[in-house]
Amino acid sequence: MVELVQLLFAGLTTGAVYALVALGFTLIFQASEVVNFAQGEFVMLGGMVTVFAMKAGLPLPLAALLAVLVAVATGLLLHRLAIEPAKGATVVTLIIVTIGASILIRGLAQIVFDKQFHALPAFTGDEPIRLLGAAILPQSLWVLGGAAAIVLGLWLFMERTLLGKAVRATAANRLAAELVGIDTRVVLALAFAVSAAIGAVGGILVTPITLTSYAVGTLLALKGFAAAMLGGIGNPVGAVVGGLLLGLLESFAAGWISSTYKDGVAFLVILLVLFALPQGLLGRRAVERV
Amino acid sequence: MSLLEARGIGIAFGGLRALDGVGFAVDPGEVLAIIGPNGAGKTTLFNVVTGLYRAQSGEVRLEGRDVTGLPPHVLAARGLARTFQNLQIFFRMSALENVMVGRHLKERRRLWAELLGLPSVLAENRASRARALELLAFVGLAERAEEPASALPYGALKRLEIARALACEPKVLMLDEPAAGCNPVETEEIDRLILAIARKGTAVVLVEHDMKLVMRISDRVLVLDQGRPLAEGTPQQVRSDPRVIEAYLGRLGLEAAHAAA
Amino acid sequence: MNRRRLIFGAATASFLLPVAVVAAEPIKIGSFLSVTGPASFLGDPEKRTLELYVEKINAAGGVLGRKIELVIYDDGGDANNARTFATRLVESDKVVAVVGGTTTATTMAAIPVLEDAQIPFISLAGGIEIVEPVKPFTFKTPHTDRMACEKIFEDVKKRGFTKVGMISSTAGFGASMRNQCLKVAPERGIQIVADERYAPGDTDTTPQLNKIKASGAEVIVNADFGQGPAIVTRNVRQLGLDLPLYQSHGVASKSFIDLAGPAAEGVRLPAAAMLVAEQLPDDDPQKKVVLDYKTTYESTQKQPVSTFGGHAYDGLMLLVRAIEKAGSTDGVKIRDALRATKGFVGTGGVVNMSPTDHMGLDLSAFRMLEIRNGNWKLLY
Amino acid sequence: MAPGTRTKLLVLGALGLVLLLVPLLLPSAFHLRVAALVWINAVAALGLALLMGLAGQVSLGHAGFMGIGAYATALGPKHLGLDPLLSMGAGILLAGALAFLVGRPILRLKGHYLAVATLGLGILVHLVLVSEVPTTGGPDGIQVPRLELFGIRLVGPELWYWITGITLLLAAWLALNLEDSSTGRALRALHDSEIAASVVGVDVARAKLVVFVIAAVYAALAGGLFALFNRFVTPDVAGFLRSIELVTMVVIGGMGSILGAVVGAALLTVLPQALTLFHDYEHAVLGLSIILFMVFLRQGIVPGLAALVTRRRPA
Repeated sequence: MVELVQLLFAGLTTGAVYALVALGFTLIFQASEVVNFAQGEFVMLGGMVTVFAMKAGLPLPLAALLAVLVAVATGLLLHRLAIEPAKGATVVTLIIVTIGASILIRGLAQIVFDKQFHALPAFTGDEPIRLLGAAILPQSLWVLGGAAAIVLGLWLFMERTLLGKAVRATAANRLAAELVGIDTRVVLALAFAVSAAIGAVGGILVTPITLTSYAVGTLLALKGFAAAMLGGIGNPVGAVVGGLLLGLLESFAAGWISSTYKDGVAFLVILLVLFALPQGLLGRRAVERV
Repeated sequence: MSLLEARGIGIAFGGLRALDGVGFAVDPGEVLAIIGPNGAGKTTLFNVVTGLYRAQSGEVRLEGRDVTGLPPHVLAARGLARTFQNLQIFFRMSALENVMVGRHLKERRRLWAELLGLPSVLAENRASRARALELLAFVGLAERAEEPASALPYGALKRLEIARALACEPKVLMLDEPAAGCNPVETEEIDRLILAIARKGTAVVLVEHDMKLVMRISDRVLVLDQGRPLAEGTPQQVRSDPRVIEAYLGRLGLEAAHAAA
Repeated sequence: MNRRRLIFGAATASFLLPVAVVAAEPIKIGSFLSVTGPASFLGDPEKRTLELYVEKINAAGGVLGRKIELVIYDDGGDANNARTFATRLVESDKVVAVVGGTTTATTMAAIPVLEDAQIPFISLAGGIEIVEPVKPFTFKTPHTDRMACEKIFEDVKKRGFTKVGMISSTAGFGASMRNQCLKVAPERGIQIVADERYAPGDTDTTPQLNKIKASGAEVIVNADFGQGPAIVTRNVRQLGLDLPLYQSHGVASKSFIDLAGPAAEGVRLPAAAMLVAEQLPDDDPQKKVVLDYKTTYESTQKQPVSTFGGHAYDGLMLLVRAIEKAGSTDGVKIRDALRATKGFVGTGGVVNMSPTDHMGLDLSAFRMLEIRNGNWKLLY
Repeated sequence: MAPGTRTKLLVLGALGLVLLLVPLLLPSAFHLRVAALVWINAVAALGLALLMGLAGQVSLGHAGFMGIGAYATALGPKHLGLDPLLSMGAGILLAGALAFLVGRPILRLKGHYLAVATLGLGILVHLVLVSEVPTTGGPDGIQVPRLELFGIRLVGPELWYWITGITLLLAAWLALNLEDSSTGRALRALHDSEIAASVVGVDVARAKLVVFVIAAVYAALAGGLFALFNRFVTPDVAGFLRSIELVTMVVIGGMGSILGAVVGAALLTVLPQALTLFHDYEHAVLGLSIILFMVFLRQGIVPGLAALVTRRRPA
């Protein structure tokens, strides 16, 4: 029982980060069908900028705000300077552009920051909380709570605001959205900005637990992508479910099956899920119209 | 025994019955038209018969053999070819290559020979090419053979699909709205093509909205309404069937009368 | 040769090329390092050290009256790149010797190229296979992973424990050390009761540690460098495991203590003397060398010193000494001089090489440290 | 467009010419090594170009097949005492068999789902290579014995330059032939419309499987060549980053263009060597270059330049 709770929280904490990255993927995918492989770099920027801003003397809240702004600016620049000029290119071409962007951002980060690992102090102390015998870090609760708040905020934005509805309309049918007067360019820019912000917040929340360095983005992009596909891309709920599930899979596979092959177990499950449900767990099943 | 026979086809999408107890039969050289208002289930029927959708009830027989639920490529091998209402063109290929793909089943595909580019493969390429050129000439696209399909106008693409389907040398050709979006000249062209195809002994099943075309070339007409068969018979019989007039032709017949006047 | 011809010759030479340059054509030393990628944690300080000390040596007049020209390539941690760069160093840059190879994999990939070209190569990686069996032109400066295992197990036994739970990264360093530890454990009377692993970049190891806890282990040994050990250390404390925790020489940099925070208290590890330079007794032969390097590095680079940079320092100094002793830049002569190294005091220990020992360090080069009050404490 | 016999000869002629010229212009062992790496990468990229460019199916795990080829070549002699060349053949068969076995279920997936499934496949292969240390040597890599043919040791960059170059030429020839065949047309057809291809009789599942197996075989061949040439392999050869690199080669060179795959492989292999000039900035410049190439030549280098030339000179 103790072990179960421990594994559960380990999986959920890791999974929450995957979920946030997957959510970032989903937003940009909805607006453009592009899988943005630079998504992990936003998480990296969130953590690294906060670390260096704090070193420069800023208090945590200000440093975090600055980090989110830097990530959003990076996201907007990525859209304006790389995605927008390649407008009309195939989806695969745009994906390669985002891969190039991720190499570029990482390349700049290693110069602007450094190549060391860095930590942030936990927001509310390091003393583990005992829950049913398991030891939970307070920061894990920050991560879970923060992720939940982001998901809720995003849901409210999508459902309750005009801009959010424009994003959803664009996702449903870009041409139709354009016909009713939605500037899909703005929607896409917005998607990049929001994705970047979500990634950065995730990076800030999780750095006290996981540490950060200029190179953490690649692996997160990979895992986040897998999580988004497991949940069914294009579905924000799917992204969250996929992310949490991937985290849990890794944790329980490490605890119960084999720590060496835990990533293998996770991907094996993803393969099996896709064989059974080719659109992911919650993806839209499209009937091909001819 | 008819060449192609569908009986009691029923299919539902999420509770919505798209087809219910529909059937038809067609013989070599015969032209069967399937008509009905939008949403009557015409294209769905095509998709079931050609293996794209799996029906929940009913059966399809080709030359007396049960072919229900067989995948499209197997049905193609048995002699069933079709075109699409919304074009399905290979846009990355030339017009000629589009038709050459239609020769797929007639080509002997031995991967090793193909990889090595053996003379037999080259000879086969030449043969497919020659046959495709003939077909393009038949549909009036000979001069545009080498153009990329993406450069052809809509009407030409409709005929390109017919040529591609004919390249399979089908026993039954199923045409889904071959004249949709075509101008009167193009429509007449397609009219001529269909009759020529039928004369060679191919059974033709077509879905069409252009009533003039239907009345002119069909041997028999099947009328669907809301997924159910409404009437079947010669163009004359259907035209004078009171149910059809009431449910369907009444409105259209009036329009036709206006157009004729 | 009569005097006139000599003058004529000199005049011609000075016409074609400035005399000074002819006389002091620089000595080219090559390097390939994992400056980026997963091992950048090691490669970065190595690069900084090489650049820093080549500059210092040149400012002091160079070697054999010639300046050193350093050619460094970043292999990104990829063995294939390392081999390509090794070829480039040999073929295009025509270096006389190579100091580099951050990881065992990059080193092993480059060895055949450098051996074929008879270019002396001093590796900065830990793997024992680099010098065992001995290859004619290949040397290394760091202690081997096996020595780290032996040192740790020695201490474990001293404390009266025998049951060890291993937790290691699947990446190069961790995997290599894990293998060595599994190998030497029986010889040292140690029983490995758990053998858990995690992937590089993993951010939570509590599932693995839970299994170790259940295995009845008396101590935990973690083999990895970079981010992993800090996470393992924090997780151990998070779970409240009161088992002694050993880290490896892979964490031998102050940043580990910063990253692991208070959880690092009481962690023990084998490491080179550098981390405890100030605590060394004054009669320790290494004290001066280690203090000098530490102050030089920290004052110029504005970051805490690590033993990894020290490996590069030792490699460069060994090479410079050998070139001076050989009085030549001929590969075979440098190699012979390297092999004859005796009593060289480096940051890693006192080096005594021989034709059968191309590393020249023994277990005494490792010190056992414990982290106390956020700092290293020299135990013995 | 299918290559006619003339285009075919043109492509092969151009490749052959480059093959002859490189050793004359850049004779050093370093340059020949880089060139040989280009040819090896090009073989793998070529297979992927058939899968992606011709059939429109993406694979983010293609390096996994390279890894199988490379490690079979390394492990056969070590553990089974097999001849390296024989082991390489076995590795190619193994990769083909694996592709055949997993191909059907995987290729039912479309687009990004296919991408993540192939990604998982590649990661599983990489994981085995990294983890099974007693067999594979783990992350520190493994030595590959020298290749001997009839008692002659095949060593030296020049020899390997020719072995890899001629292999590439053959691989390109086979690929060009395939493009211009019934199967090739079927693949290009299903790229545009699987439904239309199936109703003219193309067994879409089988056609995809065929090209997937071919692509796997090409990758394994490249991996085997790499192992023999390099005489040392690490699991990096099968890593996720290598897979991404292969895809980038295909896209940057121009999807669906045989020559494009070679140009893409050349660019991404040579660029890092050239970028050492920028020292600390090399990664930033590499990323920037990829973005610029894709923005300005969005169809890829070869088709993009071809379009520029034809626009200048209206036919």
